[in-house]
Amino acid sequence: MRSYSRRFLAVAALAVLTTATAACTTDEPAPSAAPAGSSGPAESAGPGDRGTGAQSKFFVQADYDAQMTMRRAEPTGPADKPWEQSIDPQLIDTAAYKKAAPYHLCFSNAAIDNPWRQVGWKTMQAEVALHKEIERFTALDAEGKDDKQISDIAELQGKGCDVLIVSPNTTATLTPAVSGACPKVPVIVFDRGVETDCPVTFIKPVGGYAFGAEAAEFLVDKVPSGGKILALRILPGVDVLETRWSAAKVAFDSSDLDVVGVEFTDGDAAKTKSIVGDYIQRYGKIDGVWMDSGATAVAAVEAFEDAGLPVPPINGEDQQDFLQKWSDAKLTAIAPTYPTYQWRTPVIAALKILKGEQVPKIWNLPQPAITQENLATYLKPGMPPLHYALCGCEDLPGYPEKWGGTS
Amino acid sequence: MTGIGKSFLGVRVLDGVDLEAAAGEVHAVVGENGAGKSTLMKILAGVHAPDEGTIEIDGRSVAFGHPIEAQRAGVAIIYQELTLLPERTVAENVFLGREPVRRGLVDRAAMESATGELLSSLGEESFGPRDLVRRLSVAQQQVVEIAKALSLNARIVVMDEPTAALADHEVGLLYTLVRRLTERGIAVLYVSHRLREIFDLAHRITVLKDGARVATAEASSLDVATLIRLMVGRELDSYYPPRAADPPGEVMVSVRGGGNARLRGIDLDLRAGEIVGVAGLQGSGRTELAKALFGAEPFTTGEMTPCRPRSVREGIAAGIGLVTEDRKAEGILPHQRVRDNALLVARAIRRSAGTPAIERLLRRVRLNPPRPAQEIRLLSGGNQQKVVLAKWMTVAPRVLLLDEPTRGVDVGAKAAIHELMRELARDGMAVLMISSELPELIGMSDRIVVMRDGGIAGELPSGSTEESVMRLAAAS
Amino acid sequence: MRRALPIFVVLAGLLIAIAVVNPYFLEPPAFLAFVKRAAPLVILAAGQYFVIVSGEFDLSVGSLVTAEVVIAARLIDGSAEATWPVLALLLVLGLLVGLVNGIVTTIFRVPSFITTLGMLLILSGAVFLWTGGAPRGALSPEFRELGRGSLGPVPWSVLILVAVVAAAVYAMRAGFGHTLIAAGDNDRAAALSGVRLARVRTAAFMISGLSAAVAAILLGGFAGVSAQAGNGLEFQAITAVVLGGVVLGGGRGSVVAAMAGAFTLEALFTLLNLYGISGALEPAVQGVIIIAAVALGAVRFPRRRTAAAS
Amino acid sequence: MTQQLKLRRVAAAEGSFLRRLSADQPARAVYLALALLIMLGWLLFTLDGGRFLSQENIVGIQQRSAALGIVAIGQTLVILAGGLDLSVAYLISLTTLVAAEIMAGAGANVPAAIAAVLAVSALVGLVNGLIVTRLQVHAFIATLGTALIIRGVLDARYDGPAGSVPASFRHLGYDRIGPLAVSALLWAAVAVSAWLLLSRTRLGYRIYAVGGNTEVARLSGVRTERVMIAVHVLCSVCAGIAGLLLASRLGAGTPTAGTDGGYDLESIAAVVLGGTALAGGRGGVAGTVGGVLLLAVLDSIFNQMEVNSFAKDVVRGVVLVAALAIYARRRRTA
Repeated sequence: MRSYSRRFLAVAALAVLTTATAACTTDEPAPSAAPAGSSGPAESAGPGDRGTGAQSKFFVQADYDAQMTMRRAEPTGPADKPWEQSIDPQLIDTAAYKKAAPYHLCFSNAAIDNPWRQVGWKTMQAEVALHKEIERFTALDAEGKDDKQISDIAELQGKGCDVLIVSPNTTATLTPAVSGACPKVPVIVFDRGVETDCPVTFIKPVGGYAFGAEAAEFLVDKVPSGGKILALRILPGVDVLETRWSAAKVAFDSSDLDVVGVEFTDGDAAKTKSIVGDYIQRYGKIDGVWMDSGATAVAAVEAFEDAGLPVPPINGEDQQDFLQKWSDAKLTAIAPTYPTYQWRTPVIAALKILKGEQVPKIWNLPQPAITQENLATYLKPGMPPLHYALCGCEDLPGYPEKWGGTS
Repeated sequence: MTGIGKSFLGVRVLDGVDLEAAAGEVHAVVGENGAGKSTLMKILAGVHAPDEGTIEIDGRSVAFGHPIEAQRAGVAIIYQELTLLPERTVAENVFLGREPVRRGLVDRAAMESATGELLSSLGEESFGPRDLVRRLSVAQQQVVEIAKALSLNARIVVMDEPTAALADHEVGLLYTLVRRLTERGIAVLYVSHRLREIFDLAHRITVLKDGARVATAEASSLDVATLIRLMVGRELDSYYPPRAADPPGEVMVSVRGGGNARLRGIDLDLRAGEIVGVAGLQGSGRTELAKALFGAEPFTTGEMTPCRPRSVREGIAAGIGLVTEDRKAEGILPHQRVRDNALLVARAIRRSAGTPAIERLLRRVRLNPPRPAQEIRLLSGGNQQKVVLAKWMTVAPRVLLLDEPTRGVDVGAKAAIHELMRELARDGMAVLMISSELPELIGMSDRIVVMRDGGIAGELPSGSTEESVMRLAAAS
Repeated sequence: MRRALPIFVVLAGLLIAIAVVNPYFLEPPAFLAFVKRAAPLVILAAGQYFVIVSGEFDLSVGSLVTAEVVIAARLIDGSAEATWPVLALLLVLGLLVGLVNGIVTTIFRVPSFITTLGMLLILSGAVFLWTGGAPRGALSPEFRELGRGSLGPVPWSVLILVAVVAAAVYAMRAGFGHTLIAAGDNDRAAALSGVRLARVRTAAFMISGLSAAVAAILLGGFAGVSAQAGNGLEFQAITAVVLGGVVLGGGRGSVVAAMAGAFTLEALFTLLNLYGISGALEPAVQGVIIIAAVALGAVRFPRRRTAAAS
Repeated sequence: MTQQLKLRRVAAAEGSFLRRLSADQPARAVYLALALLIMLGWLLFTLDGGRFLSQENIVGIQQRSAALGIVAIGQTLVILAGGLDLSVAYLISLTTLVAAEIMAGAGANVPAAIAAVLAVSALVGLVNGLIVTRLQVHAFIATLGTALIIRGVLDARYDGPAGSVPASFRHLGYDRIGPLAVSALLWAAVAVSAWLLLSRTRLGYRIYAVGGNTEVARLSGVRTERVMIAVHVLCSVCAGIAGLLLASRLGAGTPTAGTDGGYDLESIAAVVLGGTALAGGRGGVAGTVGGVLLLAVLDSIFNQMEVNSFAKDVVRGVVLVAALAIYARRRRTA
């Protein structure tokens, strides 16, 4: 037995040596170029760190300012198709990528593990189905794992894709993988960004600061001065959510509202309801609720209902259950959005690139808010509770059944 | 060992015990269960640390914090229960904790050849150092256990009931072995309940009672009766209770041509009021017979009246109860109270017995003291066995199968169990008793069924000699 | 009972600590709100207790809770008439999942840790496969009433909890409970005494499944449809049971103590929240307390090797 | 009877190398299943117009399985000794951060970072081991507790990806030598070391003994507590190595690297899939390697077929339970 194992070890060592001399190659991406459009982190948190605590280290003043401008800007493009619109586009030439149909599109998806991504993913598939010139569409789901997405992107490069669409799971960690893919295939990034400008285009709505500011400004406007505000966040440390809160913090700090608490809900409806219940008990009355995402907004509303209190001004998101509640209970509310129609845009962008048409280097999509005035146009009866109204999917084949609704 | 004292959970188990053993001597340690024999041996082996007292080897004082330290000081111990790993090979078990290494790696070859030598020195040829222990019989495993103790080259070998799992003819082999050890100048400390072995082997005998030493004497200066009096503290007038005068009654269970994977052609009748003894070597099918009658490992062929149970529950429904051989693994629920242990069968078949009934029952099985709220693991082996008997009496079986009912049970409890068996038979129960202890079989049984190779080799009337039983059991 | 005592002392201590910070806490409305909030976890802990005391694990309860809520929403779809039949269906489904867990564990001899881990994966996958990735439909107000509403001043969930406590205590006092503990303490001895191991253990899994269904009804009622209603509940339930002094591996511990463990865990969360140790350090404090509680239990009751000297 | 025994002994001697390698039968079963799955994969890829044996796919399988593989080796050691480690996922997150922050983008800091990761993980393992042995807390609860404590530290200290890994260290995660990924070679090195440990060292023998029966091991003179502490330290160190590998892949440390990967339960699943008994004392690393590869090939097929993640979970659950049911059956009939 010992001679056996010795021989085995010798053979193994030999094998390693021969392969070592064969070829040393790396699949590691080339060093990335300079990070795209962001300056250093903010120096200080601004005046008055009251109940809101210190400013997030994710807060970047220049980005904040840019988004505040974009919020008010008029987008270019067809008004009835916001997913084709863009704000302040810096068009770039794509003739180098021009290619004859049919096309093979590839997509590395971060995950489909929440309703927002589900709605978006269905919308993207329906968009792909619209275009005859797309012969193949290969999509890999990284299941929320950075490491798997890195492997997925590498694997897709071996599948003969004409365009690679990436929705990164994490900005920083996917950057090397994306920059590695850039030289081999035109890359489109959407939703979260990467720290390189090598992709042909980066598609995103205006952004988190706009979302957070929209809701906070609404509360500043509606809640009487000195009113008690409860801020509910899902969890710390997620860049897109941190920007929402940091913009809201700026708004609250410069107002005379009293932020009595900032709590994390884990996106859990039961926990949200309990937290709101605790605050009602402790303060007797809460005058406004700010939320960094709409997933648990209905639970927060119900906490007031169950306590027998009127629901104060509150923000949610464009989720069906919140819009329904808003309409039924006649809330004073606003729903900033992070539109799911952005999932249509990468496919459209991919075709433009392959046809040699110009696309914006950074494709800023408009990010409308649902207000009392336009609530009726966005509330679509028959859609499931966690559907997102700004899917831009109403004109797509298979609506509403494919999105779980009934006509 | 001088002035050894030890308490568990506030209970004084050993109190100022002295013990000495000379080179080349077999020194027997006897006493009832709970007398502290095993604890004393475990202190010597480094399993427990003594609360007080000293241990000296060759005049040097030692203190063991862990079994490995005792091993290094030359103390080896063969435990009452097998301490082998079934998933590992014989060699790996023998050298467990002391594997030979060469250049940092375990030297398998050295280990296996040393084990092979040990086995052949023990005259063992039926298996080798590379066989998995899981595939060996109990007797073969006992040999591995002994090989393991020998491999230590110990100067003191402790044997804690080494024959508990051995059949009588295998005990003979052990005797040879013990004598070989003493010839090499090794001191043997021999713990056993079997008084015959003690008189066969021991040069000196130390008697423990209730954690204290009662006496140490030359074996030749003692006889059985004196020894029992020292252990129990009273004279046991007769070793076995008298047989019933009445002839056996109706047939309670009858098997014709019963067989399964381990048994063949079993013809057997059990009658009300009789105690049937079952003799046979280890592996002859004694335990399998009991389990088949009970339905735990059912007969697959043959007739059985009133019915052939296919499961434990059918066996219980047919009025059959089984007290298993391995009390710890198959008999008790260690962390449950005495009361819940006693009620287990009744509850399992949804027959409830009230509290007064349980207390009466515990008194009837002579549980002493009858404390139903105590966790059973805190009781002595004898008292545990009495609770197991009570467990079956709650459902009043017609037939009670007892597999080694007095193994690991002290002399006093043993007598109590024997009395109880007689009493049950007198009340009309059919009792079947498996035992490796021939005097017990002969003393208790109305007739003795001898098993061999999964079949019944023959039947002997009461009053047969040990020789006639052995002849039937060992004939080939 | 002497095993169970420490957890009640800890629970009382925590409740007093909460009351010191928030004097209203011990007044009926606030205390009932606390009990109402704790009810789902307490019910899950009770179900998990049956499985653990029989010597097994049930890791599938968290995803079963999620699955039940999602299924309820899709089947009820806001309709009042569908509510009661679907409620019945949910209970049956809980029992059924327990039955499968039990059969795979007892008949096919797969370790329950793995059986229920597989069930966790299967349930969470299958239910979203069925609904197309995200919950659809809606719960009816009638369904929500059980988790949200109350009978006079007493929430329905508190009443349901009381019923569950009573049923659990009864089951453990009855012959079933004793045979279950016997199976956990020494399964061979139990089998040879006529205990049908496969049957009692499967029953324990079914009770756990049923308790998950009840917890799902309360959670869904309390907070509405969510794709993550049951996230992490399996570990919380096991933690609660162990906190109550129940020994992993089976055979020891009481169901009342297990439920007290769940209350303790919930009181701990509330206290940490009140003292502002929310978010970041909460898990760390929780971890330390769990280890400490179990360690203290182990020290108080030494392992079996020091017992029964012969 | 004797004749049979002798025959078996001869057979055992001849098959001894394989027997040592696999330690028992389920390992063979998992490789058989792996071979069948590879054939199935090849067939499905071909029907789907892809190439199963393409460079990308083979390297992809290695890259996807290396980190899990390394953790699973550590988990094997703990499970063989009769324990369990639920803290590996959070520990991996922690070690990616420790690595990336100490490296801070500079190649010169790599040795210090590696040393720090190994020290941190060994410390966590030591704490796990001490809680299990000294405080006598069941490994399930002990490691769940330390997992929560590490999570608290992560939540309190980190808001997202931090630190940066220098280009030189990224070779570990991205380079390949011909068709072999460096990460897979690292995994192989860990696996071979663990195999040597288990089959050729005293500690290895004692791991099996403690997992087989702690009391027997103790009575035989094994210091069981030291063995238990050693396996926990080794398991945590494996998690630390996996953390280094992930840091190299991700280019930074992230507080979610371990939990997103589900390394705690998935590593346990891979170990039992490889035929190691959850109760300890039986099995080995060869089976675990097979189990991890099985999961990776399954993933690769899922990718090619674009199976959605919910269906994947269902299939994984069924495979896991079915495999264990088959092992249990084989063991009973054997």
